[in-house]
Amino acid sequence: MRNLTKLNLLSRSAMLSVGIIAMGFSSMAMAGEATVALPASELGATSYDPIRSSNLNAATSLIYDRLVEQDADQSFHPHLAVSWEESADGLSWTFKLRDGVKFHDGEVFNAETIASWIPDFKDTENAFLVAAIEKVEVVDPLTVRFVMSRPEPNLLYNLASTFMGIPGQKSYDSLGEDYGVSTAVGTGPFKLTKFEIGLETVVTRNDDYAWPSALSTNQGAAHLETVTFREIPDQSTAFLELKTGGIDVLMGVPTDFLPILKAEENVGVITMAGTGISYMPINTTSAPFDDIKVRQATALAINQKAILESVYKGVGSQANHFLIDTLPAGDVNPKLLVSFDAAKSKALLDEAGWAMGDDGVRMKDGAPLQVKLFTKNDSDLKRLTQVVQAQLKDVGIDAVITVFDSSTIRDEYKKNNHQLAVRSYDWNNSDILEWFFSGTRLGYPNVSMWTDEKSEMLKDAAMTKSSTSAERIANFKAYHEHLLSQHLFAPLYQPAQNIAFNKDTVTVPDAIRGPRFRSQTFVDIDVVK
Amino acid sequence: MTSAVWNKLSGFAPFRAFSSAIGIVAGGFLILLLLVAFFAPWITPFDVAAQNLANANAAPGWPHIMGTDEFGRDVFSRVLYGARTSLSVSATAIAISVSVGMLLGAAAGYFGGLFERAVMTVVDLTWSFPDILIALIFVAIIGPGLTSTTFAIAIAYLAQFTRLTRAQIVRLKSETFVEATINLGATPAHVVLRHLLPNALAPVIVVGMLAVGDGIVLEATLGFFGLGAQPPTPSWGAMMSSGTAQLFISPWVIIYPGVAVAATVIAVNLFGDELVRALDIRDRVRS
Amino acid sequence: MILKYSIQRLLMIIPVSLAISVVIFLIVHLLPGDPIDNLIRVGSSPEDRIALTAKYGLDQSLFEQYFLWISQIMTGDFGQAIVLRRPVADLIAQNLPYSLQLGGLAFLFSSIVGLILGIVAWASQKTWGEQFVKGFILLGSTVPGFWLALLMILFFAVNLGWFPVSGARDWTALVLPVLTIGFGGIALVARVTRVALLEVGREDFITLLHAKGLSRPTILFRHLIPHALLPVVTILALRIGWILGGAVTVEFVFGRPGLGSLLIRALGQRDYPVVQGSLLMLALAVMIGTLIGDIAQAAMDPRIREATK
Amino acid sequence: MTTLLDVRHLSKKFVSGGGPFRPVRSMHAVNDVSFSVDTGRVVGVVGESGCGKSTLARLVLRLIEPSSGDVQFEDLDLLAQKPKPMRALRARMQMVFQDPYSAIDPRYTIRNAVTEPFQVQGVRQTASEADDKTAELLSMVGLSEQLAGSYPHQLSGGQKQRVGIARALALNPALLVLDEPTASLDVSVQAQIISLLEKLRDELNLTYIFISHDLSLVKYFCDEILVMYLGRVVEALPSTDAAARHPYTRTLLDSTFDPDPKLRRTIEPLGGEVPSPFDLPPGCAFAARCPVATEKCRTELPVLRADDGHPVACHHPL
Repeated sequence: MRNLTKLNLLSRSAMLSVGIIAMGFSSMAMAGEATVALPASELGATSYDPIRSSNLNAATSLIYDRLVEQDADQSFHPHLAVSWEESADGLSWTFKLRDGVKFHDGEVFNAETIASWIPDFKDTENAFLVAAIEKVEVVDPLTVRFVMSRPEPNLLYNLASTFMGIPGQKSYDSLGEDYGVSTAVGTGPFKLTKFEIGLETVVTRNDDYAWPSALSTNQGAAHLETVTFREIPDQSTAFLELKTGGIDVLMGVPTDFLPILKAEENVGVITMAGTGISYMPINTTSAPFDDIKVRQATALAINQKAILESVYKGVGSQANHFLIDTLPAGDVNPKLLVSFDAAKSKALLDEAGWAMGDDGVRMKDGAPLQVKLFTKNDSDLKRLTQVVQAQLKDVGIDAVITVFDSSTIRDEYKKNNHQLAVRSYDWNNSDILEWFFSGTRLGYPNVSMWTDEKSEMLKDAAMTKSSTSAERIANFKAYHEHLLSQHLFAPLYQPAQNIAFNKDTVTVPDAIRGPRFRSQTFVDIDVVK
Repeated sequence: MTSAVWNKLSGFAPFRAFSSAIGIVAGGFLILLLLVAFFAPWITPFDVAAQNLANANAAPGWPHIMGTDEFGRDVFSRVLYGARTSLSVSATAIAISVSVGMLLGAAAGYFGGLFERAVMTVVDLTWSFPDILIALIFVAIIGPGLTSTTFAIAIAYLAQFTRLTRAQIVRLKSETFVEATINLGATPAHVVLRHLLPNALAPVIVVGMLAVGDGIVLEATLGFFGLGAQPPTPSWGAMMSSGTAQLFISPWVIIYPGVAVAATVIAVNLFGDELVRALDIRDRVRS
Repeated sequence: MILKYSIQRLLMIIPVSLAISVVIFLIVHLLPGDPIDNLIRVGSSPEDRIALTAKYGLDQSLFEQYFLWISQIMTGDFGQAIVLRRPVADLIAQNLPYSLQLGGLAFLFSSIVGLILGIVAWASQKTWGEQFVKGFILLGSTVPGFWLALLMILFFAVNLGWFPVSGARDWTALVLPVLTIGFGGIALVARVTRVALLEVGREDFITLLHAKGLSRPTILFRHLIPHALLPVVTILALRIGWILGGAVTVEFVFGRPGLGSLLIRALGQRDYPVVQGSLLMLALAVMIGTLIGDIAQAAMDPRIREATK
Repeated sequence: MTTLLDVRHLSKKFVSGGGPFRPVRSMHAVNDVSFSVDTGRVVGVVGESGCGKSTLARLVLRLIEPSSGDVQFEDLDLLAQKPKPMRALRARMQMVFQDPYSAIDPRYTIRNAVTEPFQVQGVRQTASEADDKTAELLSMVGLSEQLAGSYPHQLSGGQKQRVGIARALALNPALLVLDEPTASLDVSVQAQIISLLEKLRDELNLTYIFISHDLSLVKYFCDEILVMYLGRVVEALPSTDAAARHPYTRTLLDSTFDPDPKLRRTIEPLGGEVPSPFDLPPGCAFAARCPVATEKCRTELPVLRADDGHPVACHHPL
């Protein structure tokens, strides 16, 4: 009896404390505020210093403006540069700057800003962005000229990147290495107010902002007063946060959550074209993949349509070459496109001497066709890899999966321990071909371990010997076609970017301008009144 | 006849663990689990690796009594097969840990001196580190997979068995029968092999058995982090790892393997307690 | 005497830490992978890579790197993170409060509830009360932490919407992580308390107190609990490493910052200075915990005090 | 009469502490002890607990290595023996331990325990030989051979001590060191064990060193008596009826004749403070408690002198 009373007391006080806790819940969204979960690919930024950092997230685009902006169709549009002109020989670019632009700390933006900004890139990890600019000339307070050491048709792309958001020079020079950690000064629609590394970034509205690019509908200061960017490492946690009201906007919704989100009445979903593909590199130095027939057979075993439909429920698009659809260098000879052909795959394997064995695995000289299939410890890639494994099994290739963390897998590549891998990239420029297939980067990132004279020659032409955009496109197309003819990889899938938001708290424009979800859209977001 | 068999068996101390209701239920569960683990390839109703993307994330029903996962694979079959992975990894790891730990602990306890101090400093330090951190770092060094998981678990629990064995040996060394045996003219080998180790064995084995439960949890945790069994091999932890993203969509994918882990570990603990009682070594299983 | 003993033990930390620093350094550099891979960007050249490797001193011999690191540590400088680009000390200082907050609350919660449950189990021997507590202890010490965390999220955050799913924005975000870690801790404390009470209860002096006619509660609170506290304090002090580093899984599931998260993240990026720094911090915490445990034991138990004379 | 055991200047120093933070402290458990034992004699060693009796027993059997000194056993230099011959020699000198409860491995049956000496000494036996030997040894110590299959925990203390004696006798030793063999037994059982030991001595022509803190028992059982105080022999009584010459022996004898039988079995603490064995005074260790001590006693160490066959270490013998 005595014990019973004791326990009664215990349970009653436990209930009481739960009650106290329950009373303390804060209400979620407040006026003019929105909480945004960054996508998995944008986690882990360590500073908002665009010049020295190698990892920047969407919030950076809100703090800084760029000279030019890129649209979803990869075209370029004025922003802080109102117009520009490239000389016929490609050795000089002249930019007219917007008048009346001010940094968050009151500093005036003009040609001097650009002249002092470009040299800051020297000796940083981002120096390659301005490597072709020999010097910057101030023509007048609102006109600036880049004198080039070589033609650089890719200059506008570089200028539109987040890494070329323009920082306030006074603040940048005075803070040195500390710049970007607690203070970041730009001309953008929002000011940095709080940055807790790995956790969250809070930005507040720049009330003086009157210079959005033409990609935004709103041509004044942003509607939102405060935006909080949260870094949620686990995608399913972020999804649950959206469902429970912990966040208002979820950038980068995993495709498998889309059907459920679409079924929710209060959730809006925007799907935009992606900026990368998933693919399976084939290590050309590792037998049996030193045989081009086996490589081709392996690539043809991949059923891109099945992947798109059953794994990704039709969201995104099929990948049949190495580049994203919006890039013109992807417009290759249709004969070179890689698409599923089980019969041809099997025939090629037979030709290469790999005969079908009794247990469904091909054999040659008594050895089974068993190969290593590596991937990174990422739930989406792991899922894709397991489907690839099953598809390879259908043509008689036994692929054994190993899942590594991202540092270890790079080490495995460098040591040439790999055969097949499932990986993905996110880059909306044709120069990605050079990054993954250059003979100077064998192992990593050239996981295919591919190098031949012709590829190197075509690569050099595309990278440094093009003087105009059109020439650059043609050169990259030739490079791309040659790589495709060697069967160095199997394209798997072109993901879409999915953005979900809570319709009860925020409104987001239907059409997203820009290749990614960035400041031009953020200034148009509003809270539901 | 039956009573004669019973008498014979009940004379064998470990069998007395079955003399209580808890012992019978927990022990029976473990025996059933061992059978399932052993015969898993033959008794699973579906192929554990066969994908059926058209029937992914199906809720529990017929014929998939525990539903299907994101690849349309039968969760029930994978839970059954997972017992094989989880039990064999954990048991192998603990067996390694117990053997090496006994050797180290016995050497430290028997020889003493500087050797003992060095071993015990390292052991005490690793003992106070969380097992998951030790295992995570170890797997990061030698790469993921079942073999490295096994070694990682073995290393994580090494300290425990070294401490326990050393404590036993130190206690036994001061027993009169050890001195008496030396006085008969026994060699050190005779003393260690015939008297010290056999007397230290029972508590170490029982603690080892209890640790198999901890090993299963650690294997599950490593699997949850994606470092254990490689797909498509089912293990309880790895199943929950692919299930994390599915917490909301198809909770059965994580609930059932979790229940399997919890039930197994509880059975191991309950049966272990009965075993401790049956062998009357309660005072000795603490290090 | 206790003071002298404490100083002796404190001094021991120096040589042991040095040995540990070597082990940690070697472990970290045994890891496959390279932090520079996390810095280079699409478009940079192979030469950029070599320059970066030199910039962070990673082209030097291991011996030189260790020497540099340890001499920095001696001056209180934990070095500069390679990938995270901050002073390591800053990163630790930023994450430690989260660990301490979570660990401290879980510690308090599990100590108090564990003590109460342990006493309830002891006071209600051979009744359903004891069975209930024993069952609770069994569950608490066997259920995998990450699984419990997931179920809690599903139930309390998603279905009931009482607490946030993740993050560390305010104190409501602490409730579920504290409950998850505390659950295991309660089991440990309750078990140790119960066993300690049973053992102390058997001692002659307690029988004597009963014989003297003291009431049960008086004996319990004045004599039994103070004596039973010793093993509880000891076991908790020895587990400081678990409290700080063992929260890794819970931090991971709830997306919380903390020393464990920092370590796991740095481990993934091979950010050597951060991994080394946070492991060294954990090892120090473990050693200090052991020290506190030993000193507490010595201070409370005259037999041990005697032995150190 | 031949000398079986001759002990000269035997000392054992225990060192504790050391390492970086503990000062080294040493303790003389046995300090310059010399005596000899003739074949067939029973030599008693008495003293308060902690005086070094048990250490002396172990030194004599070389179960622990002495710091200095010399032991001759059957005309062999015991301390010079290499491990292998030493193990063989152990068959000749056995010990019966104080605590019969822990003297047998709990996992061994009585049969295994009694035949272990043969196994250890490499004597091969068939199963039936071992059975016969077990039966013989058990009957020699008055135990039923039906106990052979039992485990130690199934036996009484007296039975276990008999097993201990049987084990000691298995290898036909010449010398038996009895380390308080009856201290943990009931009075009635004690008497049985003592009479068993007497019977065995006569039958097997054994030599005993009998260690005890019970002076009356020693006087009853032994032929000559060594009295120890803080690691040293302070007096060697040549016979049981010799008069005590050392004040300490006298105090021991006085307390032994206490009319209260409960007190008779143990030596009651005397007045004065016993010096710490870690920190012995320069003079006679007993001086602080001695009724007749002088300044000389406190500064000068008395040596054991044998003027008339009755050695005593005292400046003022009674």
